[in-house]
Amino acid sequence: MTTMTFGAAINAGLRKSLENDPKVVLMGEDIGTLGGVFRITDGLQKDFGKHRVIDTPLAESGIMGTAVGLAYRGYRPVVEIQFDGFIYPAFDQIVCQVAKMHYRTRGAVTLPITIRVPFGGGIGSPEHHSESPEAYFTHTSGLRVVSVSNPQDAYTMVQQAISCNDPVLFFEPKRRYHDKGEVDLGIDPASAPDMGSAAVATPGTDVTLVTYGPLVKTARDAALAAADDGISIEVIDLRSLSPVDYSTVEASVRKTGRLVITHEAGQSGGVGAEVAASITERCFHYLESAPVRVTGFDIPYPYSKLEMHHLPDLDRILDGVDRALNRPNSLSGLEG
Amino acid sequence: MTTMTFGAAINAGLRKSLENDPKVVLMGEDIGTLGGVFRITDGLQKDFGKHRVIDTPLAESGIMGTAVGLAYRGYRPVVEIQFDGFIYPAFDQIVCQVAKMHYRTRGAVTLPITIRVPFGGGIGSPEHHSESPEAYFTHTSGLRVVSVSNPQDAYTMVQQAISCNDPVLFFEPKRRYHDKGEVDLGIDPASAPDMGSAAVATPGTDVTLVTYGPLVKTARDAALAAADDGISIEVIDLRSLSPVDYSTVEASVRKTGRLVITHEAGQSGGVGAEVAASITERCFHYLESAPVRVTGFDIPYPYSKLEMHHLPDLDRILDGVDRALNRPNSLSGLEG
Amino acid sequence: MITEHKGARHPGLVQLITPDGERVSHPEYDPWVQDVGDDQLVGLYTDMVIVRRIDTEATALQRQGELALWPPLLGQEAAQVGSARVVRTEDFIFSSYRENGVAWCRGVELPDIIRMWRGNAASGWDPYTVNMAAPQIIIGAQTLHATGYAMGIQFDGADTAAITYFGDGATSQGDVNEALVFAASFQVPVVFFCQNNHWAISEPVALQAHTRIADRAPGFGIPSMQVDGNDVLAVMAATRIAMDRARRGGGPTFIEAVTYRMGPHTTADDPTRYRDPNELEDWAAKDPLKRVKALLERKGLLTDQLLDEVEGKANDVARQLRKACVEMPDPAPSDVFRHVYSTPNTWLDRQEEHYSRYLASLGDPAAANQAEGATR
Amino acid sequence: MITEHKGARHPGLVQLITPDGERVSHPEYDPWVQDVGDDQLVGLYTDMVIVRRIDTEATALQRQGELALWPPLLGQEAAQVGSARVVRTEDFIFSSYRENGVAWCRGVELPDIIRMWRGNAASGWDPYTVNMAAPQIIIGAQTLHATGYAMGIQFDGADTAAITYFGDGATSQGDVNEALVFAASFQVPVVFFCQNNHWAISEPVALQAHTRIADRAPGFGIPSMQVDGNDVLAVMAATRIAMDRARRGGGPTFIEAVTYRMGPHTTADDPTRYRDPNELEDWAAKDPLKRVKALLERKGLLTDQLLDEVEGKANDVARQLRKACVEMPDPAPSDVFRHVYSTPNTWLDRQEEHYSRYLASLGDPAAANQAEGATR
Ligand SMILES: Cc1ncc(C[n+]2csc(CCOP(=O)(O)OP(=O)(O)O)c2C)c(N)n1
Ligand SMILES: Cc1ncc(C[n+]2csc(CCOP(=O)(O)OP(=O)(O)O)c2C)c(N)n1
Ligand SMILES: [Mg+2]
Ligand SMILES: [Mg+2]
Repeated sequence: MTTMTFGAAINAGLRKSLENDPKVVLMGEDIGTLGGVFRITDGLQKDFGKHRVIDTPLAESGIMGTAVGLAYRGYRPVVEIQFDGFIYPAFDQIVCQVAKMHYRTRGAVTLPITIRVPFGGGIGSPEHHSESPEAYFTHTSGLRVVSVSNPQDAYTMVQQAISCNDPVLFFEPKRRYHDKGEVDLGIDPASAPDMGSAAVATPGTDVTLVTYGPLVKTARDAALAAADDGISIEVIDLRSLSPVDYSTVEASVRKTGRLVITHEAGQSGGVGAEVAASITERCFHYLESAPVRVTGFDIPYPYSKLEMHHLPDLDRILDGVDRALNRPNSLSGLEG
Repeated sequence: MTTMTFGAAINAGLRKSLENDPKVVLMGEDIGTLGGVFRITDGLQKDFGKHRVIDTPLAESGIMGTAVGLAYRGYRPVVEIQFDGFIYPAFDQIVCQVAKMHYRTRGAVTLPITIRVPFGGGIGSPEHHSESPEAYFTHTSGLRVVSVSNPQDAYTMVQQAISCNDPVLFFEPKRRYHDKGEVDLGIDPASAPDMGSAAVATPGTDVTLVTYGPLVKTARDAALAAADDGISIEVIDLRSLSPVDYSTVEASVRKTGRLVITHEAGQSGGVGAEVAASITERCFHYLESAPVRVTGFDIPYPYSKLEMHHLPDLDRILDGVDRALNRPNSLSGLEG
Repeated sequence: MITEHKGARHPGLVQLITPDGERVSHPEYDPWVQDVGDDQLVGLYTDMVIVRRIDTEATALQRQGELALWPPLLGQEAAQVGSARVVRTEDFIFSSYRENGVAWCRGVELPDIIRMWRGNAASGWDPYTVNMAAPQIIIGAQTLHATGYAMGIQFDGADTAAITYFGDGATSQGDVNEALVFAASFQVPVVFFCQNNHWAISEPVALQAHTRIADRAPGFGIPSMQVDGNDVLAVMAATRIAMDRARRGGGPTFIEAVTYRMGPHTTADDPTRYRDPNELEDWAAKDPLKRVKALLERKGLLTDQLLDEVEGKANDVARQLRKACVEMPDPAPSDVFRHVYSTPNTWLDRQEEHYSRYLASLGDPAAANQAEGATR
Repeated sequence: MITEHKGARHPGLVQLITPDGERVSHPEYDPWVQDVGDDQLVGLYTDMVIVRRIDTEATALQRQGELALWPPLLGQEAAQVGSARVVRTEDFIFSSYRENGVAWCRGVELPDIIRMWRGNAASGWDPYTVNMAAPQIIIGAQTLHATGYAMGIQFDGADTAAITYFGDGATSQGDVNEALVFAASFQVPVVFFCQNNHWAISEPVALQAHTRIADRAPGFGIPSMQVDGNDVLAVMAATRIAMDRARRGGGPTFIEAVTYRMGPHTTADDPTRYRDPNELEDWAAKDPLKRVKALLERKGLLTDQLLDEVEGKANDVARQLRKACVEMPDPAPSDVFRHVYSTPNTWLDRQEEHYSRYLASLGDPAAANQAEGATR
């Protein structure tokens, strides 16, 4: 076990992938000499060369489209989107090409492309630097979508994503890049839990709290705090957002009968809507209260002086937990 | 009352808007001389000139971005996206500019842009011509999203959308363009039911069937068929997908206790997920069974020889209704 | 007066065969086609006749309800055959939807040419068996794929090249311009082959480009050529020059092949709504097939025997095409779930299971079997 | 040898003041600045000093935690002041995030210049009060807005123009190229002003453009100029030529102002990781401020009094800026819900109501009041 930051763990995972497979190439803006604006690719161009770690022109559709071409030729491109808000110029290439090529060609062409996206808020940035666009991609068939919440998963899952033959959106919670954790660098990604599986991050019995990415830490803190009040929260880290590992979530909800989902993205049509709808479908008779969503508001991501109001925090999550438990909460007395 | 096709009704609505407001301009590919590939803008360039009905270069981001500029200058652009699958190159301009400009400028700049999208399947077209991308936009704050299901609404709501100061995604069910209906051309859009409101398309008491756009007709047919079996379906035409008029849906579900949602888009993260989650939140204690979703599969839209398997039809909808009513259905005996 | 850089000088359209079939010499382009002897000329002619025959047959099949749609290439035979015939087997092609003539030259099987147009698949062939990607419907997207593929060629140190086909309308798309940026920056072996057929559905080329399309690329640092796209030899020469430069590490080249879409955009289109019939007449006089036929005639090669032979071949192909079309088996319902992912997917597996139960509940025996069997 | 169209000839960089401050004559550009007398020269110098002072102060404020971020324009003062000073009040500007010098010339209030960088708003000013759009962070997007706005000018028959600022990196984006297509096709009154400051964060301009950036536009049929962007007079002349052409119905023009980003990309950047210090030194010798100062000196205008006066003005501006910054009131929590829509929205109203109840439940009295009052 090595103690390392989240960012360093991804760097180590990328390095492993570059070492293990000569077909792995990294592409993106400023990822070479600079090592990326978050330094996630620090040192990799120096060690692997300009053909393995490619500084590209400033054009996201261009990056994604050439990644498709490279994959057509047998490469495994790992694309870095500099910030979440800059993925949209590449949306057409992702939705119409990356997601559909395998279906289009009846399996003849695989596009093992990994798209790394530093996402989410909490770092005091201006517009377009704090978005949570994951639901656009979970609604896009042909893509797999994962999000990591801790250094160990970051290290392991980035390697699993790169070796997956399907395209993977890999969402990295940028505000956790400096968080430290224990990482087993010797782990074999092939024998580690699959990136498609959810994990019980904190076991509990009274209420199921589902989340992913940056809020896993917040949710676990909430569980700790709730324990003081005698409430036992089971925190589930989804890890995979498409497909969601419903068997793990179902098992928990059948036990607790209560479900809270929290994410930074806006509520309408977010991942929480899908989880709430699917779990209601699958566990209707086990549910003792309506699934509760504690999410960002349905607003453009706000300027930084207001972001703490937008982002679910420990207190808002616990308020949602109270709602699920029919305990006094901020909406007590409101009908519906 | 005049009998006219769906397409002719939109044409008439556009004509009215062009007549009433000199700032209204239509933009798109092939909308001028040709009158659009669906002939929705037929004759308008001839009558209003090349500065009011603009054939643009073949570049969707360019169309959307210049529409933003025109709106900045006080115009009301009405953009035609030729087919649903071609909206993605404009996604960045829609999500980052059209949706956010009002928020960005604290209300100083309004962008009254209407984006017309012929959407959905059922016309035997090749790839990219039959998509249902509405959920991408209902998950995007700052946009309003509507979908029309009949010629009268098409005529009225297109005018309401154009006069709305917020940007509106206007989804037109292309496979219904040739359907005929009665249209009151003398109606004043300002006094007609607001495009934000849902409509009870068929009243009923046993189960609420929520849909929009192309499937409203199918849902109403299903209600007719179910009536023969003594089942009373209340069909709700959402009309507005963002925001959803939940008061109308809630009132119905409180009465019926059962909810089925149907749309062509894939299930995961579709509009149905949001409606199911929100109605469960608001009506948990009224629900006698889990909300049921009858939707397209989570696949790229299939080639035309298979599209009838992908698209919900009358029988699949009735099977879903049976599920909601706990009557024998295709999933009977399956747990969960 | 302010002297400014207002546009590029250009040597003008390259032509090696006049509309009347006269072989005109061009010192710079001639060497690239000097190996094209009588046999090859006859071969090109044969290809062009067959390609036009495929087009006619497919159009008829569409009219008869056997194809859902068809994008005719009438008028563009020289541009497609001339270029495709000099692309080597190891090179890779990224085309749009109209390059059925290219597909023919590439050796794509007849049923595969029409598979997607019948609605039986989203694309027709396995790209790796013919080194030609699945046709692209999103305008311009494939130019980036070709550029990325060429980056791969460069990394591999291979002496092959990629070539991408797109239309005049496509030049307005951001993707095409980004492809030029990437290709120029990385100096990769890719050839941009633009068929300027004067129309993007109903929009004339003047709406897309304020100057010659061939002028675009030099502004990105990419050399370009403008050739008569109805002249099969000029197209061959230009394509060879470009492919040769690419293979030798000389970087990208842009070719504008000036041609004309003599038919509708697709079988769903009605060009009488927007096109001056005189314009069509002018271009009919420059028909690429007529032209090579006239050349053969001047050379004394256009015997009755040849005409019969070629017609016979074309008719055979048409017959095979029709047969392949009407006999093509329908896909199975469960195909709707195939190939979305290459790895198992729990969401989709569940939907497939539910759907096969649903079909079974309708009393479909095939589906009933499926519902009981494995789901993948 | 094949004669091909390999790239455009160009007259080279336009310069009216040498790095040593010598005024060199240029028969074609001189007339456009012949009205610039001593007073105006002093005015330009003053603007440039102030703009640099704003930049320094804002950088300091960021270091002190008063601003979240700041994008320095150090080195680009001539490009920004020279161009902005000849844009008329009725013209409209669409810029990126680095044009704080342009904003200053436009009369944007000091607090409004820093509002968004402090995190107090998503943008600083009401675009219509200064005819300058909200700064654009999405690279290149604003070039299309300017083009669309110019379409509107054309429809209105007005004799004004739009101008858009963007960087060298931005030229790689599809949007910028599509803007060139639209501007050329419709021949609208828009000026593309590219500040080639040699860097896009850590990427040198050579990665974005294989040839001169000024060569790009002619390929789209748009005339272009390349000017020394550190020469305030050359920039003025070129911008006047372009704006004048636009206003007179002559269509779009592209200007490449060759300059250099002497600071980091933003205060969050560390250029020592990627930039050769010698390069910075070379450019320091061509500093735009030094240059105009040297010109003033040669003209005998650079008196101690002037220096004091200008320094005094700049210090005043800096003081005001600092005061405006530290005293800027924080937004109210409920502002998070404002201006998403201009019409009432049931979803959002509900979220606002719930959130104010939530805040009230935490015991926040302001919020409690709000929870009881109206929601909008
Ligand atoms: C992104 C996108 N937008 C719009 C369309 C609809 N469309 C299909 S073909 C076409 C015209 C293409 O013209 P051009 O590039 O000249 O090719 P041609 O059809 O002439 O071969 C258009 C607008 C599309 N397929 N993709
Ligand atoms: C679409 C998009 N992609 C990436 C970024 C991140 N980014 C911000 S500034 C910048 C470099 C811009 O370079 P240039 O256009 O030369 O302008 P400069 O910063 O030099 O003024 C990048 C990559 C962005 N803001 N928008
Ligand atoms: Mg064309
Ligand atoms: Mg720059």
